[in-house]
Amino acid sequence: MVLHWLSEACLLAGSFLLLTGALGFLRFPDIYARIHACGVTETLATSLILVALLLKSEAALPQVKLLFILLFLMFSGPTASHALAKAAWQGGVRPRATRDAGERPASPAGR
Amino acid sequence: MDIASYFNYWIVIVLMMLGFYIVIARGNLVKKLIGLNIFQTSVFILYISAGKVSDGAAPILTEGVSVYSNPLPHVLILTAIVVGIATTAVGLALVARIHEAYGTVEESQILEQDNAC
Amino acid sequence: MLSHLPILPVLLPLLGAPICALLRKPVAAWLFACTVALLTFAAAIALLAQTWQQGVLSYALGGWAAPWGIEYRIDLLNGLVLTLVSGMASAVLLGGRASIWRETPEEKRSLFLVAFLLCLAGLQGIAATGDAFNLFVFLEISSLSTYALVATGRDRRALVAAYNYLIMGTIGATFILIGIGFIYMLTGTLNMMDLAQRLPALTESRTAFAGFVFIIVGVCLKLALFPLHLWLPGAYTHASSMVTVFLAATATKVALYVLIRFSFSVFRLEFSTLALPLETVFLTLGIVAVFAGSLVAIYQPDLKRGLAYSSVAQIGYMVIGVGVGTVIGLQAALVHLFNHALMKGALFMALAAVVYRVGDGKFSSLRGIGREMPLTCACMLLGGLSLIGVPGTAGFISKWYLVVAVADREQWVLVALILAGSLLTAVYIWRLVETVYLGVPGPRQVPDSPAGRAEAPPGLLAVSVVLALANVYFGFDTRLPVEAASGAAESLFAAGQP
Amino acid sequence: MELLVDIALLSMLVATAVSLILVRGLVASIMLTSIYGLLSASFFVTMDAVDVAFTEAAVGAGVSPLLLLMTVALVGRVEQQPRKRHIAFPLLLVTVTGVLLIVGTLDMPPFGSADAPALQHVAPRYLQQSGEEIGIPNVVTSVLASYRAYDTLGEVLVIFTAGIAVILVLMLPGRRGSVPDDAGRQRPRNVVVNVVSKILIPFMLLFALYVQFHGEYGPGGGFQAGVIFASGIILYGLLYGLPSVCRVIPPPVVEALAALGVLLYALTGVLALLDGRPFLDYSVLATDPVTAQYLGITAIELGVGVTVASVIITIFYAFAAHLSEAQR
Amino acid sequence: MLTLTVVVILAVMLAGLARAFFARNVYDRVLAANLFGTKTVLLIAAISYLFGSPDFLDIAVVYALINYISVIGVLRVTEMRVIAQQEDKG
Repeated sequence: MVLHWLSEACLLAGSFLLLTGALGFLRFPDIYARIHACGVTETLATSLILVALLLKSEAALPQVKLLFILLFLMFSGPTASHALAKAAWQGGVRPRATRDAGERPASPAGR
Repeated sequence: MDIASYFNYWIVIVLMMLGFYIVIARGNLVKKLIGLNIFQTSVFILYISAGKVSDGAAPILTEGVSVYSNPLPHVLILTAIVVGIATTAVGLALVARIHEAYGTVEESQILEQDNAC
Repeated sequence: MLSHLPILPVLLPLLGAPICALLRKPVAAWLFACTVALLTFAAAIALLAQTWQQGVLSYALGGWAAPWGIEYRIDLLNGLVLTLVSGMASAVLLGGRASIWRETPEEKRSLFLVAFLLCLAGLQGIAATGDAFNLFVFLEISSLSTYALVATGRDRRALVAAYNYLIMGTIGATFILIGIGFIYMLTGTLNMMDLAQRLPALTESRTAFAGFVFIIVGVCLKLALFPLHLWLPGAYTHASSMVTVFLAATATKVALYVLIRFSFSVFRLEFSTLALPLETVFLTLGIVAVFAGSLVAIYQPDLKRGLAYSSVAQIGYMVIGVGVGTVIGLQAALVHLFNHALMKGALFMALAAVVYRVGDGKFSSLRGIGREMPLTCACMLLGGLSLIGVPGTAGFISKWYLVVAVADREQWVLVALILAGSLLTAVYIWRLVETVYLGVPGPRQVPDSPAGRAEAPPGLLAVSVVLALANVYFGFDTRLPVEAASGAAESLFAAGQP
Repeated sequence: MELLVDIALLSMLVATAVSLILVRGLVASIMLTSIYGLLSASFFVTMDAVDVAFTEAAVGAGVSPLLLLMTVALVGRVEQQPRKRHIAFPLLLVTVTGVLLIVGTLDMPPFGSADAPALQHVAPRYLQQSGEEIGIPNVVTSVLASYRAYDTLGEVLVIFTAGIAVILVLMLPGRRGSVPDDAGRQRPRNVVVNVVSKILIPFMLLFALYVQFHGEYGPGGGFQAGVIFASGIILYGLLYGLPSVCRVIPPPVVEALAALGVLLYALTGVLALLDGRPFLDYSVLATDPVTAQYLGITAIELGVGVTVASVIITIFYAFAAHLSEAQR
Repeated sequence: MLTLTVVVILAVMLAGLARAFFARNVYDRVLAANLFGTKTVLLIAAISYLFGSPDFLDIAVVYALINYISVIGVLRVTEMRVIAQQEDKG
C-alpha cells in the first residue's frame, strides 16, 4: 500500500516536472536555456517516473529492464545535453545574454 | 456502415498520400527519398492496423490470454521494413554519387546539365 | 534429388551469390558465376521437361503445407519463364566477359557478378513462387540488384537513370504491397492458389477491386507499360552493355509474367466484372505503346536508346495479346514474350560487340561498320528482321499468332494497327541497315586496334551468332515456344473453370 | 484510454507529415523523419505489434536518419525553392490514388474486428498450434523463422543485396576493402561523450546479444539484434573516427561475414535437402521435432543477425569513407 | 495517475513536435528530437504498465539506446559539416 502511494506520488511529481520542462523548452529565449530546461528537469522527471513504474512491478525481469533504462538514461541524458551544448557552441551559436541582436548566429551553420 | 471504425484507416491513407506527394512533387533527390520513407512507413501502419484485434494481446503466447492480434501482418511488415531500409540505403548511395558527378541534387539542375551536353 | 527440382533454379543462384562475394579474383568469380548460371539453366530445362510430362509440380518450402507455409507451384508457364531467364543469364555471362571487363573497372568486377547473380536469383524467385508476398520479396531482390547494375554504367547519366528507376520501381513495389495487403485482409491468405479459390466469391467487393488495381498498376510500372515507361529508356541506354542485354531480355518479361499470373491465375479475370474495362485499357495502352514507342525510336540519334524505345513498343504488343483475353491471345503474348527475349537479346548483344569496338552506340559512330564487322552486323540484321516480323524469323511467328488472335475477335482495326506498327519497326530497322552497311565511315578515333576494327571478341561474337540463329531456328521450328505457350495459356484458362 | 493514445499518436503523425511537406531544409526534414519513425513505432506498440515496433524504432528512428544525415553531410543541407513546379499533376495523381485507397477500405473488415477473414483462415493455425509445433511463445518468431522462413531468407538476401549495391555504387576507385589511412584530420574530441559512450557501448553489444537469443520468448530476433549491434559499432566509429573502427573490424572481414551469414541461413536449409526433405525443413536437425525447430530457428536467426549487422556496418563504412574523402 | 502521466507525456511530445517544426537552427531541432525520443521511452514504459504487457519494456530499452546514438550521430555529422564549411570559407 505504501509502495502504491509512493509510486503515485512519484508519478505526480514526475508529470509536474515534465510539464515545467516542456514549458521552459517552449518559452526560453535561447538554445542553452532550453537545453537547461530540458536536460535538468528531464533527468529528474524521467527518473521519478521510471522509479514509480519500478515500484509498481512485481516480476524481476521488468524490474531489471527498468533499472537498465534508468541507468542508461541517467548516463546518456546529461551526456547528450552536454554534447549538444558543446556542438552548438562550436557551431557558432551564442547565448542571447551576451548579444543583444537576437539569437540568429552569424555562422553559416546557424540554420 | 460504421464510419468510426474506418476512421483509423482513412487517417493512415492521408499519411500515405502526404508521403506520396513528397515523392512526386519535390525536386530534391534526398527529399524524395524521405517522402518514399514516409509513404512506405504509412503502408506499414495500414497493414498493422488491419491486424489489430480489439482487446487482443501482442502475439506472444501467454497463459490465460486467448485473444491475440493477427501475427501474420507483423511478419510481413518486418520483412517490408527491411526492404524499405535497403531501398533507402541504395537510393542514398546513388544520391551521394550523383552529387559527386553533377555537383547538385536538384532534379531540375541535373536535367539542365544533361540537356546541355 | 529430382523431387527438389522446383527449388533448384532459384536456390542455385541464391547460394551462388554469397559464395561469389567471397571470391576476390574477378576471373574466379566469373568462372564461378558462369558455372552457377549454367547449372541453373540445366535445372530449369529439367524442370520444364518435368512439368511438360507431369503437369503442375508443387513444392512446400520448409515442409509446411500450402496456405501456412510458402509453396512453389511450377506449371508450364513458370517453367518457360525460368528457362528463358536462366538461359539468357548464361548467355550473357558466358559471352559477355570481354564487354564487362571493358566497361567495369577492375575492383568492381567481382561485385558486379555478385549483383548479377542476385538479380538472377530474384527474377527466378519471382517466376517460381506461388505465394503473393514471397513474390514481393524476390521482386525487391531483383530490383535492388538491378539499380546497382544500372548504376555501374560508365556515363554519369547512368546514376540518374538508376535513381529514377529506383524511385519508380519502389513506388511500383509499394503499390503491389498495398494491393497484396487489401486482398490479404479480404481472404486471409497469401497463397496464390488459395487466393484464386477465395476471390471469385468476392467479385463485388470494392476492396478486391482496389487491391487488383493497385497490383496491376504496380506491375505495369515494373513492366514499363506505356505511360509508366519513363524509367526504361534511361536505364537501358546508360547501363553497361551486358546489363542492358540481360534486362531487355528478362526483366520486363518477368514483369509480364507477373501481370499474367495475377490477372488470370489469381483474379481469374474472365469471371470478374473487371474483365471488360481492363481488356479495353490493355488494348488501348498496348496500341498507344506500339505507336509511341516506335515513333520515338525512329528519331533517336543513339541506337541503344532507339532499341530501348522499341522495347516499350514491343511490350505494347505483348499487352495487346493479354488484352485480347482469349486463349489464343494469351498464347500470342507468351510466344512473343519468348521471341522478343531472343530478338532483343540478339540485337543488344551484337550492339554490345559493336560498342566494344567503337566505344558508343550513336548512329554517327556506326556508319559503315558493316564492312568492318560483317558477322556482328549480320547478327544485328537478323535480330532486326525478326523484330519487324519478316517471315522465316521468330518475330513472324509471334506477329502471326497475335494477328490471328485479334482477327479471331474480329477487331479488324486492331489488326490494321498492328500491321502498321510493324511498318514503323521496319522504318527504324532500315535506318540501322542504312547506317551500318551504306554509311560512309566518318573520321573518328579508334579506341583500341590501330589496324582498323576487326570482329568483336570471340565470346561476344559467338553468343550474338547463337542468339541470331535462334531467331531463325524458332522461326521454322516453333514447337518449343508455341506448344509451351499454348499449354500454359490453356492451363491458365482451365484453372479458371469453376 | 487506448483510443486516446491512438488518436493522439495518429494526429501527431499527420502533423509530422504535414510539417515535412512545409519545411524546407534537409536537416529539419531528417529530424522530422526520425520523429515520424518514433511515432509510428509507438503506434505499432499500441497495435500490439511489438516486434514491428522494435524494428521500426531501430530502423526508422536510428539507422535511416543516420544514413540520411551522412548523405546530407555530403550533398549539403539546402533544399532549393522550386522555381516553377507544376503542382497540379502531383496533386491529381495523389488524389486519384487516395480516392482509390479509400474506396478500397470501404469493404474492408472494420477496424479491430475479431471475425475479420484474415483471422479466420491462415492465422488461427499459427496462434493455436505454433505452441506445440514450434514450441516457442513468440508467434511472430515462429511464423517468421519457420512457417515462412523462406520469406525471411529472401529478406536476408535483400539486405545482402543492399550491401553489395551500396559498395558497388560508392566504392572509391581502386580501394575495395582497403582500410583508410590515418591521414584524416584530428577531430575535435569531446571527452565527456567519449568516456560515457565507452562505458555504454559494451552494454549495447550485450543487449544486442540478449535480443538475438531472447527472440523466441519476447520481441526481438536476429534482425533487431543485428541493427543494435551495428549501432554500437557505428557509435564507436562516430566517436573515434573511421580508421580506428576499421582497425577493430576490418572492412573485408565485415563483407565476408555478410556473405557467411546468408550462407549460414541457406545451408541450414540445404541440410534438409541432403536428407531428402524440402528446403528449410528443420526436422532433420534433431529427432525431436520441437528441438529441431528450436535448433533451426536459432541457426537461421544467427545468420540473419550476422548478415544484418555486417551489412549495416559495411554501409556505414562506405558512407563514412566518402565523407572523409570529401573533407580532405 | 498513470493515465495522467501518459496524457502529460503526450502533451510534452506535442510540444517537442511543435518546436522541431518551428525551430530556428539545427541544434534546436536536435534538442526537440532528443526530447521526443526520451518522452517516447517514457510513453512506452508507461503504456506497458497501463496495458499490462511488460514485454513492451524491451522496446523502451531500444528506444533509449537508439535515441542516444542518434543524438551523438547527428552532432558528429553536423560537426563534420561545420568543419567543411569553415574550411571553404577560409
